[in-house]
Amino acid sequence: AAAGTLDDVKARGKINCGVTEGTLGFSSRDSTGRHQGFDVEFCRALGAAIFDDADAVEYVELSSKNRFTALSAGQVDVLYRTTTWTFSRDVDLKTSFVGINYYDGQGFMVPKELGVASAKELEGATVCIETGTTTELNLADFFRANSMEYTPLPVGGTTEAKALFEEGACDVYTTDASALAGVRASLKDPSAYLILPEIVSKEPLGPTVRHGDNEWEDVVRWTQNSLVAAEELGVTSANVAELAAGTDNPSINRMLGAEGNLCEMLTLAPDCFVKAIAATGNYGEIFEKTIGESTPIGLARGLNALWTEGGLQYSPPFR
Amino acid sequence: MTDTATEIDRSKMQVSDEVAIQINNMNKWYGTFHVLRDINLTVNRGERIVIAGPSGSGKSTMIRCINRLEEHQQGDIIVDGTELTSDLKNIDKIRSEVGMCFQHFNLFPHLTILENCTLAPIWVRKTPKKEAEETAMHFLEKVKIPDQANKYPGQLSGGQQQRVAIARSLCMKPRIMLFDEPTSALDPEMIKEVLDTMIELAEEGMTMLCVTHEMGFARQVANRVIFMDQGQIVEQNEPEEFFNNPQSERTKLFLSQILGH
Amino acid sequence: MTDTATEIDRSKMQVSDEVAIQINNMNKWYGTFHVLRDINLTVNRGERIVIAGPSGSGKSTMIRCINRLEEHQQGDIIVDGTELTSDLKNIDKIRSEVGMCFQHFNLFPHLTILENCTLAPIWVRKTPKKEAEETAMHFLEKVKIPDQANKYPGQLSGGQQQRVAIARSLCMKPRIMLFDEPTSALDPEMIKEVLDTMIELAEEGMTMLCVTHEMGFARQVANRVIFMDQGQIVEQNEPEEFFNNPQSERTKLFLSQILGH
Amino acid sequence: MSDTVAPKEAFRLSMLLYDSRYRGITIQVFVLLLVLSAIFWLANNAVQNLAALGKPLRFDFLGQTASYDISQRLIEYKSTDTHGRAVLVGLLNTLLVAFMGCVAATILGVIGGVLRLSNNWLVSRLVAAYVEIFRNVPVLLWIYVCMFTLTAIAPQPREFRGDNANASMLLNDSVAVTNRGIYFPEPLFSRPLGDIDIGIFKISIELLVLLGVLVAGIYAGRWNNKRANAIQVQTGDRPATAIVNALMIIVPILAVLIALGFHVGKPELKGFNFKGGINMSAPLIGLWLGLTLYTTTYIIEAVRSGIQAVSKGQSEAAFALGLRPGRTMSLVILPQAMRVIIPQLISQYLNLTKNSSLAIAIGYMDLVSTLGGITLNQTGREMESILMLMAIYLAISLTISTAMNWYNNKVKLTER
Amino acid sequence: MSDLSYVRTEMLEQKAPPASSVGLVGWLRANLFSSVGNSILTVVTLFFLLSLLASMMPWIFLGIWNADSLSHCREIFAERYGDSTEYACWAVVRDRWDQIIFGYSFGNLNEGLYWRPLVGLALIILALLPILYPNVPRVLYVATAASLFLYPWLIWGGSIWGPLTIALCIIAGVFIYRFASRFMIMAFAMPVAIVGTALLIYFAMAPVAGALGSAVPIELQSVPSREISGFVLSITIGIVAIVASLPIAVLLALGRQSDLFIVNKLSTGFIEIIRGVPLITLIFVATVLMKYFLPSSVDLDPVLAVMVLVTLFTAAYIAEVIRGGLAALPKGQYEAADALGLTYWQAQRLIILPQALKISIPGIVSNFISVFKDTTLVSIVALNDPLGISDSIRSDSDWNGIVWELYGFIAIVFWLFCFSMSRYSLWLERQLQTGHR
Ligand SMILES: Nc1ncnc2c1ncn2[C@@H]1O[C@H](COP(=O)(O)OP(=O)(O)OP(=O)(O)O)[C@@H](O)[C@H]1O
Ligand SMILES: Nc1ncnc2c1ncn2[C@@H]1O[C@H](COP(=O)(O)OP(=O)(O)OP(=O)(O)O)[C@@H](O)[C@H]1O
Ligand SMILES: [Mg+2]
Ligand SMILES: [Mg+2]
Repeated sequence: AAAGTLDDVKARGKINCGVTEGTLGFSSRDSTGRHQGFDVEFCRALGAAIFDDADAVEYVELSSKNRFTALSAGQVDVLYRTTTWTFSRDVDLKTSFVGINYYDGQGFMVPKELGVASAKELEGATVCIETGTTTELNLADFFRANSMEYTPLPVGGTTEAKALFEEGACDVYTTDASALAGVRASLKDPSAYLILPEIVSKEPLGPTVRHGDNEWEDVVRWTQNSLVAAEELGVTSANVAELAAGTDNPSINRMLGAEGNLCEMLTLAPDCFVKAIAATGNYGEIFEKTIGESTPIGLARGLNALWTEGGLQYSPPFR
Repeated sequence: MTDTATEIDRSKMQVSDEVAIQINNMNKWYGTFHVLRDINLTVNRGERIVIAGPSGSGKSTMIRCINRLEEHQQGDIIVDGTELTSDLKNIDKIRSEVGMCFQHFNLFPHLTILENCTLAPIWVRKTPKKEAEETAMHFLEKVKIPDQANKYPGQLSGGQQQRVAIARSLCMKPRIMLFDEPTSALDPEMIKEVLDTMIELAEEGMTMLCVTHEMGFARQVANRVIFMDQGQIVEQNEPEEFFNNPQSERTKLFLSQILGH
Repeated sequence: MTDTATEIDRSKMQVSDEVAIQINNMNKWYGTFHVLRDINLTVNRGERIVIAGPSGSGKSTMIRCINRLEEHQQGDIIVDGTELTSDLKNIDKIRSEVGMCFQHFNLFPHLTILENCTLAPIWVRKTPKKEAEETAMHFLEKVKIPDQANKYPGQLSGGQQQRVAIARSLCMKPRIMLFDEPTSALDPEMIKEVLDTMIELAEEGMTMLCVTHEMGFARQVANRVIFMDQGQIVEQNEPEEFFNNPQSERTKLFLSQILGH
Repeated sequence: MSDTVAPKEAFRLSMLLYDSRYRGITIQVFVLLLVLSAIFWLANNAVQNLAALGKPLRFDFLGQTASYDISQRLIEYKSTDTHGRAVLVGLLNTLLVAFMGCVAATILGVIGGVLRLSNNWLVSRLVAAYVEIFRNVPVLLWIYVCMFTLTAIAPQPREFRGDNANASMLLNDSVAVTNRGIYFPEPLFSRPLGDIDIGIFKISIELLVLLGVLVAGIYAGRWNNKRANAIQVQTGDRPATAIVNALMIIVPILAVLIALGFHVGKPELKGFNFKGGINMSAPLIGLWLGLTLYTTTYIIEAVRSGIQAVSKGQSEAAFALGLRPGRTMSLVILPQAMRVIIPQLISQYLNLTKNSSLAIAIGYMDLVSTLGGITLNQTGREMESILMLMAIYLAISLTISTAMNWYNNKVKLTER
Repeated sequence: MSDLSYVRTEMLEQKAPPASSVGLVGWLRANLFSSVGNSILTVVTLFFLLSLLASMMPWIFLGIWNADSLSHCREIFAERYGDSTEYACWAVVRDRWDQIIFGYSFGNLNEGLYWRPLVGLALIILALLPILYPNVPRVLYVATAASLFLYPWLIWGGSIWGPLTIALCIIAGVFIYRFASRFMIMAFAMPVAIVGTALLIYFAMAPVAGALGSAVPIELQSVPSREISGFVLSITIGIVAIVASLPIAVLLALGRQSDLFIVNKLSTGFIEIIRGVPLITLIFVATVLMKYFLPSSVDLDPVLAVMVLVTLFTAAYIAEVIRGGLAALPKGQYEAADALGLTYWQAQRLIILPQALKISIPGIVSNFISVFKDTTLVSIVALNDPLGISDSIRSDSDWNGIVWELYGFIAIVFWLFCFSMSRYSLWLERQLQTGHR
């Protein structure tokens, strides 16, 4: 179903949302088996926007290997799966990236014991990587550019990679810096490991949909933008209901449907963004409750702070 | 060799003029091996024919051609007025007219005796089950083992199994019965009980073609003995003549072997 | 049961005074089952002994002890002056002096008849192959199947196989032959050909211990019949005496069963 | 022979159904149509779906740059090589682990099978327990367990470092067992002969020379055995051949090695890892062990059933003829048991080769991990990749099973 | 030579064997120390065994069952044993056994649904009884037929009328077949009946089931396929694969035995291709390619797709088992059926297959064992079989770092299933060998 995904979704009554099999903070199952995490919240926002029900989402766990096939084969409607936006993926794989919900970069983690302070000192090291990701390619590029030798140890998933790293089967663990922090937090003795300062790549992570379905693209894109815009405008899950009734700020009014009919242009209910924000909170709230500094993952906003605060998160205007 | 002591009533065993089986110039090859050569045979209704001959002479092949277990390549076989061609309807018709008993009984081991006997009537003749069972019991009584009806073939002796096989064929009410060495896989004690059954059948006027080396049986019930060798009918005659006064050298040799044995 | 018609020349069959096998107070248990009890037996060179007895009486076990296919636990077995202990050298020596034929022939199916016969001479006696083959052909002629030398055992009839088995043993030029029911797995027609071979062997003065129920054979060639029951030797005597005038109750009972049969 | 010809019957349409000569054809045509239309339907869907995605079936991705690295490899490869070459590396890795697995499982299986039949109660029970434990748990689990046992128990390279290191190398400092793999010394030649480049990969001439000498030595050994046989035929005594044979193989090889200036390059700890020497990576070892331990159980059963299929009478007859147990085994029991064992053995080789595809679970870069993993993922050509993957495995399987049929036929012929 | 004659006057009684050959001593001598080599072997083995046990036993038996997380476990170890040696932290099994066995579907996500897979399994066992044991009442065949529809209902949930309507459609299909076979031969009646049934299901099922459902609503909470996980997933895939593959396998086996050239080659080709490729590639086909081969409107469920491919895989293997069974039947059975005038399909159904299938049961059981073990491969494509679940347990911060305890528990459960089934198949084989025939 290349076109008409939105109709399919509405007919089905559920969104099929592709997530990772388990990346702490972004998407993992809690002890009762429910999905939770940063990416999951965005799926929930979509559910709320379309169906007024944040739980109208089926989570499809995908490995990095089968994610694009699952998407292009229509098994999922949207991929919120820490997927890096690259040229070839956007163009050659016939998928479309509709935004960036997390600005990331590839980093390295090593045991402190090794006495390594920079990635440039990793000549001859064994590196654990998850196969099927851009990290594999960045890694090859980085070491080639610095004419260093290394031994890749490709691993199927984070859990195994972590176990191997802990047992010392590899010297270095590399993945997106965000995940790195999560992994480090979950090691037996986090203080014994060091995340090296180099970020060797740009890893803009964002939702992916099938190429050529503009209506659906718009829904995903603007639902995500509404969360960022909400933070910019000070709309939170706590006050959204109140603000939706109407405020002095026309931007807020337009977005929350008090003025104009933006949601209807997306063929959704007039208060679609209100529902989304109410269900998950704005971008900042999502960040804080899933991966922020108060969580075990403990990520700082960094690049993902709002543009007004020196970060890169920026929503095009709702107008 | 068991000689049956039963006194039989030859007067009952009439041969009518009607033709039951007509074989004209039949030839058959296995690959390039010419196994049946120019067979001509007319069997009248009610006739009881014994076929003898050395091993490999084509006796089994001939009678297996009659109900199309083997296909002949040349010549005609006409059974009960129906020509045996590759037309499946004719084959089906002939097979339900002709019953056959094998050397190794070939009962179905996973079915009871009764089920063995009712299977074909129910599925081929579409007889209601109840009726089929009644018929089956009737024939099982005839072969004198009604009490075994609910046992499985593996629980019966060889002679009993062969009698069940005969009953099974009879349940299809065939007009012609073929026997391919029905007693040669049996222990001597059991041969008699099977032969008795066959004699009884003969008395009732069944048309029978029987490959056998039981010469006592041949003398007693056959009205013709056919001797085959190398795929051809070498000699045929009434039993008395055949045994006492064989014409061909081969027949003499064969008889000397088989009777001396 | 086949009675051999061959007239044999008893004068040739001499028994010397030399002792071939001496068994003293031999006892054997399988677990706690006392299978051989106090066996005492002296066999002179040239003697032909037939061992009879009901099934399970320990006949096979006894003769298998003689070439250490079974181990005895008490008592002595002395074969040709060599005592059978667990010393491997003695065992090897005795085994190459003693030939054995089994009920089920036990030919090696992956080897031709000739290879079956030359295997042991070549590998145990270190005979040159050519010589071994000549010997083998000689013994195959003796058992009257030289023309089968290049066939495989599976292509031979039971009787032929048993004769090959005898030839195979003879190729090792044993001074003593043991037979364990050599004819009991054979069809009646084949029994005679094997017994004939054994009689010929006996005529040549081979020391033989033979477990068999062929009483015709016993009468004809044995100079002693041993009757075993419950693991013990119950009676022994010359054949005529043994058959005509058995002493013990058990022997009488056994004979009545076996001869009446 | 009669020369009458049956009159030609006119053909009627109903004969298609009710004539045994034609009915077979009718049914076959019908079935063929059914199957073809099903295949056409599937293929048509695939073509349309792929066209809709703009991914028509093309194999040119194999020529694109792979840009990923593979550490365990038999031939030269770097990340700038093509996907095609990466696939070749993967294929060779598959064959490598399959070969190693088959050899190890056969050796262990034969030993295990013999021990299983041993009259030592403890040993035979232990082998039985091993068989029951290992074959009733999924092989994937064993592969994980082997991999993690290795990484958890073997020392890390850094533990070899320092004056009072926790771990030390084996065999006179030439073999290092670490949790990243095992490092063996590599053969080096101070007077090398160079390589032959045959396009896809290079073959070292030293290796060819050594191989040639080895083959020559084996042939010489065969000739020697023949001579011994001839002597045995004539005199009955067989001259001892083992030592001469061994010398005929070893001496020339030693001579060539000395001529080429052979020495070993020992692995040394440099930086993070051992350098130099031949490296067998941890995933390779883990996969190899897992597959071997699992497949061995089946081979043990094959050997056991093969030997037990030979009746007890056979060994008794051999004993009665004076053959010793060893000879009995080699001349009587084994030749017969082999006919039962070999077909089972080969089907286990097939299974092991197919199971080696589980490499993907622990990061051994075999065919599935390269072609069906990274290449598929980076290029997005799933249809092409997976079809190729299946075709290659099919070719391997068919080769092995053809060999098996050939063997079965050969054995059948000699039987009767 | 009357010195030869000898008569025993008194029979000897059984005597006890010498002490060295019976009892414990005798046993030890015979089984462990019968020769020098054997004694050495015994000692070496014993040493190996004891050292193996010595290294594993403390880890297993000093482990603890009561803790909330791995770090809690470690605290307890430190407190109890002082040193830094680690023992098993079995608490993870206690904490998460329900997820591993029942998956998320019947454990945490839907509280109190354990009974559904349990009843399903019991139903399957009940259904197998008449097939596996010859002597139980024939009435149980009804259970066999019913469980075919009830098991999926118990696992997937939803309205009972769905499966029941399918059952009705299939019964209708049988009647279509009966009717059609009056006019045409089996080879055509069969496809006609199948197409008819498919059409019935396609058109009639939704309205009929809907109507019945609204009239008499009997519903179970529905469980989406991708939430089915844990051993329930493995067992479900295994059972579906075996049950669904049987008819296909029978057709393939008959095809491969057939004289019809094209039919024979098609069946052979299919069987050889499937047997020639690893299962994992077929699972890739299911999760990656299958979608391409279907019209773009079909919404393919990955679990169902995997089941379809595993079924085809199993069918190829079982076809070979059944072919063995067919080949083992004496030719006389076919001839007797022919001579009685039975048609090809009647003969197959009434005479040949019942016997061939019976001989094949042990082979089918061992195939079931391998399929069941092979279901672990689905973890590679991110389905949550027990191994997949163990991964997500290990990625949870509580149990991060746990390896052996989970693998050990999963291995034991697999072992129990497979071992008991393989024993059963051995028993069955012996039963078939000695059974009266
Ligand atoms: N299917 C076959 N293919 C090839 N040759 C066959 C086949 N069946 C039988 N033959 C050959 O045809 C010849 C006749 O066989 P047939 O079984 O009719 O002989 P028979 O007279 O019944 O012998 P017997 O008394 O041994 O049963 C034999 O030489 C046999 O080898
Ligand atoms: N390996 C064994 N283990 C235990 N008991 C055995 C063994 N072999 C034989 N027996 C028992 O020893 C007894 C004697 O057996 P043996 O074979 O010597 O008898 P037999 O006189 O040769 O009988 P047959 O005439 O049946 O061959 C029998 O009761 C038998 O059950
Ligand atoms: Mg015949
Ligand atoms: Mg005996």
